[in-house]
Amino acid sequence: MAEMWINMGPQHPMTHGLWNMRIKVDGETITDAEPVIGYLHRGWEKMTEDRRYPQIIPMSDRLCYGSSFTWSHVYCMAVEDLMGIEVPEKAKYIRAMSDELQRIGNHLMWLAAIGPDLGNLTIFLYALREREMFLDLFQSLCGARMTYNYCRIGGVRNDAPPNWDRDLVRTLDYFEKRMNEYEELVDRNKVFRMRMEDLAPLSGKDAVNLGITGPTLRGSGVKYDIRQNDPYEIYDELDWHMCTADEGDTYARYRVRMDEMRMSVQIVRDILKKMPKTGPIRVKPPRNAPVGTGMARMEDPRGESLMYVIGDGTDKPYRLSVRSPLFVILSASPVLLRGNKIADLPSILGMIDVCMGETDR
Amino acid sequence: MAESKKTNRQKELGLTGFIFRPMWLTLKQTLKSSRHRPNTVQYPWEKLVLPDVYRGRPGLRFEKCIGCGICMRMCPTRCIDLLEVDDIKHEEGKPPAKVKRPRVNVGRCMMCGYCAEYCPTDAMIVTPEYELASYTREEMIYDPYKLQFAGVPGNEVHILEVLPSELKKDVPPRPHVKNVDLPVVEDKKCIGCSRCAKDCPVEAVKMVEVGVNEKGRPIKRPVFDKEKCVSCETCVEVCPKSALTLQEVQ
Amino acid sequence: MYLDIWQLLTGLVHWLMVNIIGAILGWIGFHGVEHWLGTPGVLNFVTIIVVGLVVFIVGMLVSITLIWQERKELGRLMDRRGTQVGPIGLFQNFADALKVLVKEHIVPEAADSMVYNVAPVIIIGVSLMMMVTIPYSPGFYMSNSQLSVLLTLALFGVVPFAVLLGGWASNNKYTLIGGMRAAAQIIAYEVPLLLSVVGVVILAGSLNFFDIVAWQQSHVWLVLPMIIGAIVFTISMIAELERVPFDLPEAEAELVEGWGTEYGGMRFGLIMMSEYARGFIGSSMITLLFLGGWDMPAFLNFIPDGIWFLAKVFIVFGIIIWIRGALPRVRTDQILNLGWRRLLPLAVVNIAIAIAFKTLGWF
Amino acid sequence: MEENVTYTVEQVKSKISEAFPAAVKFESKAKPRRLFMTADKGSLFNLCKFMKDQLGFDHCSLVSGVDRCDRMQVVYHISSFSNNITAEIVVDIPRDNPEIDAITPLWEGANWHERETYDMFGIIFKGHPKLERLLLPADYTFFPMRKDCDTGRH
Repeated sequence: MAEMWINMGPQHPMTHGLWNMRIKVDGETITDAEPVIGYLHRGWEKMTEDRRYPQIIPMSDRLCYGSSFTWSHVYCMAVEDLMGIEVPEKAKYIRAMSDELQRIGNHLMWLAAIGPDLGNLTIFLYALREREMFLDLFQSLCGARMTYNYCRIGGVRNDAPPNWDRDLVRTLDYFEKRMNEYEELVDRNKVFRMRMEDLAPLSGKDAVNLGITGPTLRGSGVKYDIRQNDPYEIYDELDWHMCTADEGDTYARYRVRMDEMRMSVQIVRDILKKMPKTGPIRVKPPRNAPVGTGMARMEDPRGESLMYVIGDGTDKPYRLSVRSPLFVILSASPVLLRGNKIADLPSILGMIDVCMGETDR
Repeated sequence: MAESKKTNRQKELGLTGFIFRPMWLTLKQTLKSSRHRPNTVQYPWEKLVLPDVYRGRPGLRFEKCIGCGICMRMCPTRCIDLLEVDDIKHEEGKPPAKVKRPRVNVGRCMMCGYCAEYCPTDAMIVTPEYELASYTREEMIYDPYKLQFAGVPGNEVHILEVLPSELKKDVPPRPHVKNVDLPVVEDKKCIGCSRCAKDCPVEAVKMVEVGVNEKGRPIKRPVFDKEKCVSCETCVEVCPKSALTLQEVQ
Repeated sequence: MYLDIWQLLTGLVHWLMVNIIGAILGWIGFHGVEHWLGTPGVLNFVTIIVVGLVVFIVGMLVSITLIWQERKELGRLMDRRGTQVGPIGLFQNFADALKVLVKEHIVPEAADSMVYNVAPVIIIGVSLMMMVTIPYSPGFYMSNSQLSVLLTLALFGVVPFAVLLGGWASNNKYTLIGGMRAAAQIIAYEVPLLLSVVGVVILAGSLNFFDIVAWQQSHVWLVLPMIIGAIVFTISMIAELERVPFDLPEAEAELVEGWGTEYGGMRFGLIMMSEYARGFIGSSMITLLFLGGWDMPAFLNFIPDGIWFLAKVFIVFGIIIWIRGALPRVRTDQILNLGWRRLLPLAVVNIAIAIAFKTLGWF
Repeated sequence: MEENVTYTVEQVKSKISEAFPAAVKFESKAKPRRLFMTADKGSLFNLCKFMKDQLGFDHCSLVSGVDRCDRMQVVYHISSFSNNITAEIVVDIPRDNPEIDAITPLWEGANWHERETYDMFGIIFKGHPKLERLLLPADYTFFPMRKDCDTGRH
């Protein structure tokens, strides 16, 4: 068969979101690939130039449906950096806790998505079933299930509801049992292992040069986690360690994410222990930001997210620039794809957890 | 190195891990979900139990609202506008007074809850109503009467915050830190038209004579009552000469 | 205990033709026609058509029930409810059929329209033709050919050819890759499928389903001596049926709907229907060859043979569904590796075991 | 990059000012693990090369453009995995001729960021392997993130 270009997308079961992966195939083997994005471009950065600082928080929630809290969190941190606000101690703990819950939720969404990618719907429903519990937790915390609008400049929206600790501990206990089930279903499954092992290997050096961050980078054996290397809230005081894997193949990326879910459970338990019971949770931010710049970076579930704010003395930002982790990882996807089979395309791209909302912005 | 890793992985898999572990797991799940009810919720017939804080469409308590327009200005999607409507309560025989109340385009609303959060009188609340589909777009525009919702105390959203300077002083957080954002008048631009005093929803603006001009007419300047002001920006918007700005006054 | 459908229907047809239609025609004035209607040639012809209709209807009903079973069982596997239209979801298939019936027939402009139209006809026709060879009980069957096993397997081999035709004629890159995958897969799996049957044939000494079942009734279910063959046959049969984990030709994650991407409306409905018809045939082949067909313990003799056979078919199909729920899809190169490197040697080993049993005279 | 050599912010500052005494100016802002500097247009590529090869800055986080109405700015956020420092380099470029050297040859991860900046601001990165429209359709003639872009008209 001669070589031909195939459009995987923009409307295709493989694409999580609206984008197009053009691949050149020789028979079943991918010889070249080219991602085409921009179908979901909403002009987010231009839109923020016409909104007040608090009004951008719900918008930054909508950067990604899967990890909305972390996006509003990084936005708030950037603006706090610009305004020079210190966040109350309790709010820091609540933010870190929500971050970790969001990380679990997002990784569960990813776990759900790789099931149909690899051809098994069961894991999809199992993972979404447990994600529901975390959505319920967020719902009792802030009243919304997906776009939380919970983080505020200078703190968080409200305190945790009564019985929060009890519900959370119960959910985590149950979830840890369920984690074992996923590992039975995926790790102990010969076919899953056949599909994932030794697939699309990426060395640590290449990964660093390509700008890949997050679990994909840690799957290649690079020990870099912004929570540890550039700690932002109270992560330097918590009892946790970084999860890495050395092999750099798809299965290693899978393992890193699964380990991160367990680690997030441990972090949340630690936070519950150390969190102050009372105290302010929110500082009133100034209405007008000073002239200057603010920058914040944090460990999104998918990688390093960074926001850069320029204030010009009014209550609207002069310029807000976003670094989305997937924007960079997608630019590196041809390197991952070359030489693999068509059938591996969904699993490789599923393993980097594609979300187009934050990529196109 | 890589070889030893691979054998480790094989060992992990073990003999039982061929395909029987996942099959055993799914069999267990089948038995479980056949004996109990499955996990799914039969949506139109069964519904999830929602907490009081659930953010559905915004609701309005008509009597509490003062028509300040903070909700309109804080709305990120600009789906709220103020509408002059008849007051609900009026004495018999008299025509009802005209009051300003918010109207919400629920089709554009993104349920962020800012209107309830920033409302100085807790007149706007979040409601647990989320089934908002309708056949026309006009039905999605909720006028102030349709927007009314009695609500329970849990539907109110309170801001509990402290000032940055009070962070280390162990001051208890309190709702709506007032007296911080106040309108500041620029003396040269002000023409003393007293529009701000007329339009202020909480009557926090008083016009004070500060002297007379060369024609002998009194020069009036607005003075803002710190206690009453809710920092709603109405005066800033109506000022014909843009003499007012909202600034932090410490 | 079984119902002899041929005897019953021959009598019924004779009574209808001679006593009812013949009498009516005679009363109208066509004298002598009832004699012609009573001749064995005409009676046999009509009886064959009637029996075929009955077998076809029963087969389609079973296939529809298999769709329902798959939906319900997969639902429970995944902790959800499955279909819910009508009482315990039984009407879902009819609703679906109604939906696809009212859809428009769309032929892609660039498609080779003749081949495009013929390919589903071949698939559906062949799938239904396979029902001819399958006996439900000693009395409920359509044909009793001496080579019925071989005939069924040969018909199985026709389908991927039509899949390749359809995939090529749709003039779509996804369908083309899907068709090619179907061709590669069938070459890899047809061989172990046939070889694993050889063991059964050696032991039972016949290529006729009735003889094989009769042998199992008198000796032992073939799944016990031929356990390797049974496993190889089941795996190959799943690959033949193009079901998860071997549903590469229609891998929906990467190839949209695989070779059937361009088929819509009732064509899609019938293709799906014929897939389940083949699922029924495959499960019944496993039942007949390895699980003793309608053989049953003596104390359960009051259950009719046909019911017993269908119960086994449903259990076998349930296991296939269960595998679908637990496993993901295998990659193209891995599926070929599995077929050529694992299953083929195992099938040969199975033949050697069968020969050993036969020469040692254990059976 | 040598292994196990880490620098503090002060050391990085002194090294850079040694190598680029005139071109690089440091800002007075001081935050832990942050480095703020401005560079001029010509020396940017050499500065980046120096930072990558000598100081272990091996990750380009973000390249973003800013339209300051009288001039354009390109802001680079470059972070180091070994030093845990994030450097912010601001480069001014003239508005009527927005050209700058691409850093994609150094860090592959800056590829799409530079394309996006070109897409939104019209800043031309010399030496970029494929400088085309990324998010917007290829036939657009305007650059939407510039402050003088009339968004209502388009």
